[in-house]
Amino acid sequence: MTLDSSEKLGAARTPDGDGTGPGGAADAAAPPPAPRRETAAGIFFRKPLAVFFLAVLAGMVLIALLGPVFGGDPVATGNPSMQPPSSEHLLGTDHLGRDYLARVLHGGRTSLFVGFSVAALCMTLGVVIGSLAGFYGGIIDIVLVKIIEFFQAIPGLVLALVAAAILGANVMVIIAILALTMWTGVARIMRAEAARIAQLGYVESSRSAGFPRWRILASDVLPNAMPPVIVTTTMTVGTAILVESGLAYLGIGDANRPTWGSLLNDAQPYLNSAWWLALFPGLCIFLVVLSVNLLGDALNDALNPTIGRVK
Amino acid sequence: MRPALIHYGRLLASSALLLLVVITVLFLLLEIAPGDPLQAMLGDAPASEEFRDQMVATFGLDQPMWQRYLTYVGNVLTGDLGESIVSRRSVTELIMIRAPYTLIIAVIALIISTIVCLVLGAIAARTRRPWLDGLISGGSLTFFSIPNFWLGLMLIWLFAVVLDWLPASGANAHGEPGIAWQYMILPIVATATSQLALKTRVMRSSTIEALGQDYIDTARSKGLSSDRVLYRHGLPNALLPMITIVGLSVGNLLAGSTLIERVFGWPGMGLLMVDAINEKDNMVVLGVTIVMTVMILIANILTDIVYGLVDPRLRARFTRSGRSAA
Amino acid sequence: MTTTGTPLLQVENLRVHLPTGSRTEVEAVSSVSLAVRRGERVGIVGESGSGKTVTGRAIAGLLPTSPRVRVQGSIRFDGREMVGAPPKAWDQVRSRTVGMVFQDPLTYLNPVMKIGRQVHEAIPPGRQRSGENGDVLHFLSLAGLENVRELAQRFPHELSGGMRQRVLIAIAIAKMPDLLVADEPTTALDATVQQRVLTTLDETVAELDTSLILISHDIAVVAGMTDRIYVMYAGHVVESGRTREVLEKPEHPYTQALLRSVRSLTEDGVELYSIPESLRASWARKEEARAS
Amino acid sequence: MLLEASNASKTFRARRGGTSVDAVVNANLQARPGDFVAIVGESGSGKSTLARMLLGLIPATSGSVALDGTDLASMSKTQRIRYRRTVQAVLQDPAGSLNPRKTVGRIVGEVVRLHNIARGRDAVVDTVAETLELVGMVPAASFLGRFPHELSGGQRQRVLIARAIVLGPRIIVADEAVSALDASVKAGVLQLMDDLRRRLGVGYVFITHDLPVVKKVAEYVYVMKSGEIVEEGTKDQIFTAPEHPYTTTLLSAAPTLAASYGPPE
Repeated sequence: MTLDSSEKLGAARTPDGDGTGPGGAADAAAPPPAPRRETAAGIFFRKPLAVFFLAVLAGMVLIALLGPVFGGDPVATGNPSMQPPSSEHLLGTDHLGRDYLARVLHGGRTSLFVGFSVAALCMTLGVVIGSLAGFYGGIIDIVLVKIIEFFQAIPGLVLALVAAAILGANVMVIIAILALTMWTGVARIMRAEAARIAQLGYVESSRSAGFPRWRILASDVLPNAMPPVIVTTTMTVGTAILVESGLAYLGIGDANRPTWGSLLNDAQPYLNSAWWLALFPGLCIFLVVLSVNLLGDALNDALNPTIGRVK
Repeated sequence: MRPALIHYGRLLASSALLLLVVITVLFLLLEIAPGDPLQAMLGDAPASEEFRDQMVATFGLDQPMWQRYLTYVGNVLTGDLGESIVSRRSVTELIMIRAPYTLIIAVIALIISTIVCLVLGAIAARTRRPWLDGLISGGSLTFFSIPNFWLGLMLIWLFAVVLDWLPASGANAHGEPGIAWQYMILPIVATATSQLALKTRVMRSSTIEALGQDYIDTARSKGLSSDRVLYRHGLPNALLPMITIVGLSVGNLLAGSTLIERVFGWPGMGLLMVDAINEKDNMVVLGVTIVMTVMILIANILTDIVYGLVDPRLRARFTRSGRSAA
Repeated sequence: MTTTGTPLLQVENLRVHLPTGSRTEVEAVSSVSLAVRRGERVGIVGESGSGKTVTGRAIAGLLPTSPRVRVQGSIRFDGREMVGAPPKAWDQVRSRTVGMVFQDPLTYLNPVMKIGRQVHEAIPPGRQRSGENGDVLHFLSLAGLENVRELAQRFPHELSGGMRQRVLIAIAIAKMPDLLVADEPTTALDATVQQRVLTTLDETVAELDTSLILISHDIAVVAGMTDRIYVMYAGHVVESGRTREVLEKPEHPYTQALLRSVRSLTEDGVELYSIPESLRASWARKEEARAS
Repeated sequence: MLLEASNASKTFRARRGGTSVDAVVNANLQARPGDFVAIVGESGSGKSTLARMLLGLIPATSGSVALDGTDLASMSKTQRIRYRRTVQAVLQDPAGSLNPRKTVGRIVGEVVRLHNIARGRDAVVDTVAETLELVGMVPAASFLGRFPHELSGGQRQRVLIARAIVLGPRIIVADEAVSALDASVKAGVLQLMDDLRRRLGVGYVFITHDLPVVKKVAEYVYVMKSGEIVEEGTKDQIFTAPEHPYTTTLLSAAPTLAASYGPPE
């Protein structure tokens, strides 16, 4: 067993003193405030892996944003075709003689854009619907939960595929479809957290103090519900990039904006002769998704310190 | 037994409703889709008005939308998924031919990944050797992050191109019907790996969670060895959430089959769907989606039944309601 | 503690550090010495945070198994040193010598295992007979439960809180331990149920001639059940002695103050009394100095 | 001023086919400023549900909760705001009655702002500090910036009381407000509550399962069992001549220090 049970032992607390006393004795005599909690950031930045992959992710985003400016023209065809990586073309060239580094850089732009946009949409949708359902309860909860359950029970990925295939060809449409099929994860967690917090004393205290519901939701419920939501959202970035690349690999996507997935689609016929065409885009997807997931794990440890604290 | 009947009755009814909604969504998607199936079918070949009209009549494209919808729903419910606009064959028949290919990969991958994930997850959760937990957790996170179709491509490159040990594509030599075992290995490995990665992560955290519960202290207080505590108390409780995860993974498996079958040219439902998408053979796309939906819904129902049988808290609600003490 | 021969349990200078974060830790128990003779009933009282629960868990070998939990000092059963003993030795002690009754009857039973099996498991392998059922039913009835034959086939969620607490007692006594450690065994129960469970505990311990360590924040509960009492404050034992003597003539100022505040809550005509912070601080300093 | 529950009942509908639960059945109760009224009962007796009805947190299924004859259910918005200021809550702390992300200063201050007790940053801080000192958190300045986890249990309970009395309520509904505290801390908080009653004339509806405490502080007692008030009376009546058998059981079950030294028998 590797779990920390000191929490539940409950005895690792400081003496439960009372804050009174003659004159100014209260402060001096108050128990040393419970061993100051480590900050989430402190826990996070102490993990070398987390910091390393945060840097990798930041680097990838930066390159995707700036790279195309320096990386050359992804559609210029003047080079010899099917060249393996060399000093001139770091990632080689493709069957039309286009510089592959430029193409990979360009592809990353769209992949990352899709990943982050989908995650942002999922978070918005999930937080709104989940918090309304969990906090207000009653009929609102019943209806919204039915909606969440429906979106969960439908074969989301298959439908995303069909919908993208039928409506496809536009990044925005793909983002919308992916968000629609992936938001339930955040919503479910948000709902559970909001429902849990709604039962807590401080929400009842705020209610009996006369605060309006929306205010309690915004100031008491949401801030305390955010940690697991942030972790899930982070993971969603990775999943969205994976799914988008899968769609693009199947040829579903914006033909004008090649992504890592569509590069892999183009590369398959040349697996025999040009390994680099299939290797590098996939490696990029892998690195970004791995970074995002590791980040999510590290955030989870940092924000949710009861699990895995003692290893 | 009545509460159980009511429960499963509800479950069946809501599954049926869900299926109807999916069919409707699909149908509407087709209606608002840009592009015209007739045009796609005819391609760029010049066609006489007569021939066009004949096609329209054959496929009912001239009827109003609601009528086509009702006809389609009626047909689907009787097992008729329509006719492929490209090959002119019955969609049901096409799927019947392809489904076994998909199912064999899915079932084998499901079994392998489930068994291995239980072992790995439990080991990672309880080992006292940090490197072993690190290896398993790190490995599962790594494979969880690899796109499975890219993994497939890399497997082909390594085992078919570089090493030349296994065939790269297809289910049998020279496209003959039937399956030769060598052809199954890579698709199964690619499918099972990503499944395994996800499930191992869940198994690890659910074992850790179970081992952190208070009743583990009770078990320890009995003087049971740590192995017995794990096997008798930790794992049985950790396995409950795994039932849900395994059930949910069927959806992933089927959706993922489109990618894997495209990579390996594996002639299953997924590849049928991918080809149909490219050819705008919409009846086939709809048909495959509906069949996959039905399979996923069946998996959900089975999951629910298994869970109800295994978790005494649910079982008791169904069979011994009212017996619980005050 | 002036007794001839080796006591059943002898704890000397027990000190326990528990991790509170990935780098921080707290000294939950600073200095605890206590002894329990065969057949004796001993109480540990203290406020929350006094270290009484951690002490009880350390004695039952049930502290978290993390390597960052540090136990120093000495815990001896019949003279056998257990601090630093290998897990196997602890398994043996837990399977025969010491049983534990926990506070929260809801979470301390395995939700997916039948009651009968959970009790049966607690009977040491050597003593398990082929007709396992007989023993299980015996211990269940000993713990004051009725309809035990049917009860053994049930799952924990089908039982009330009081019944669950009795099942926990049955599990703890099924090994016929030399020592039973009961940590706030009735705190989570309603007063009417609490009284019945305490009576059961009392009768069971008498029947099996088992020693008892009863840990509670509620002095009234401990007073009615024990021969001797240890008063804990901030990780230290500040006073010990025969229960009646300690309660009637407390010597340590903390015990005096604690009893005064308890009496002020339960007895008429006594003004409500809360221990001033300044006093607490001075005791903490004094105990610190005495221990080091 | 009179806070009154008349035949107030609360039925919780069970989800999906289960039987519904009558949490409170025809409860009649009266509380006035300066009174110390206690509701005693064991878990599941419906005492907390009754408390929430008195606070207007959940509506009564039938019957009414009224302040000076005005039914809570039919109050206008302004009447409701006045009700909130008149009837305040102090809830049990361990359930997390303080938002872990807010400082003491903010927790009390936001109530001050909401009800316009003081305007302007400095005025709000002053009001908060005064109130903290009133509940014995001295010097107040040292507590303003602290988070709940940096306080002891007794201090947290005092912050809750400060948050309630800063509105100048006439009646405080306290649900198990001291149950989880150690004896000494419990005595301290009760002292404070009694002190506030004397100084400010606050009345209490004190909900608890802790009989000795009731005997110590209450003047009038309601005994609840399975949703019903089975007996009511002055403290002396209840403790010396209980009429309902359940009350007798409760009284005999409460362990007291004086009752016995050494093992029974």
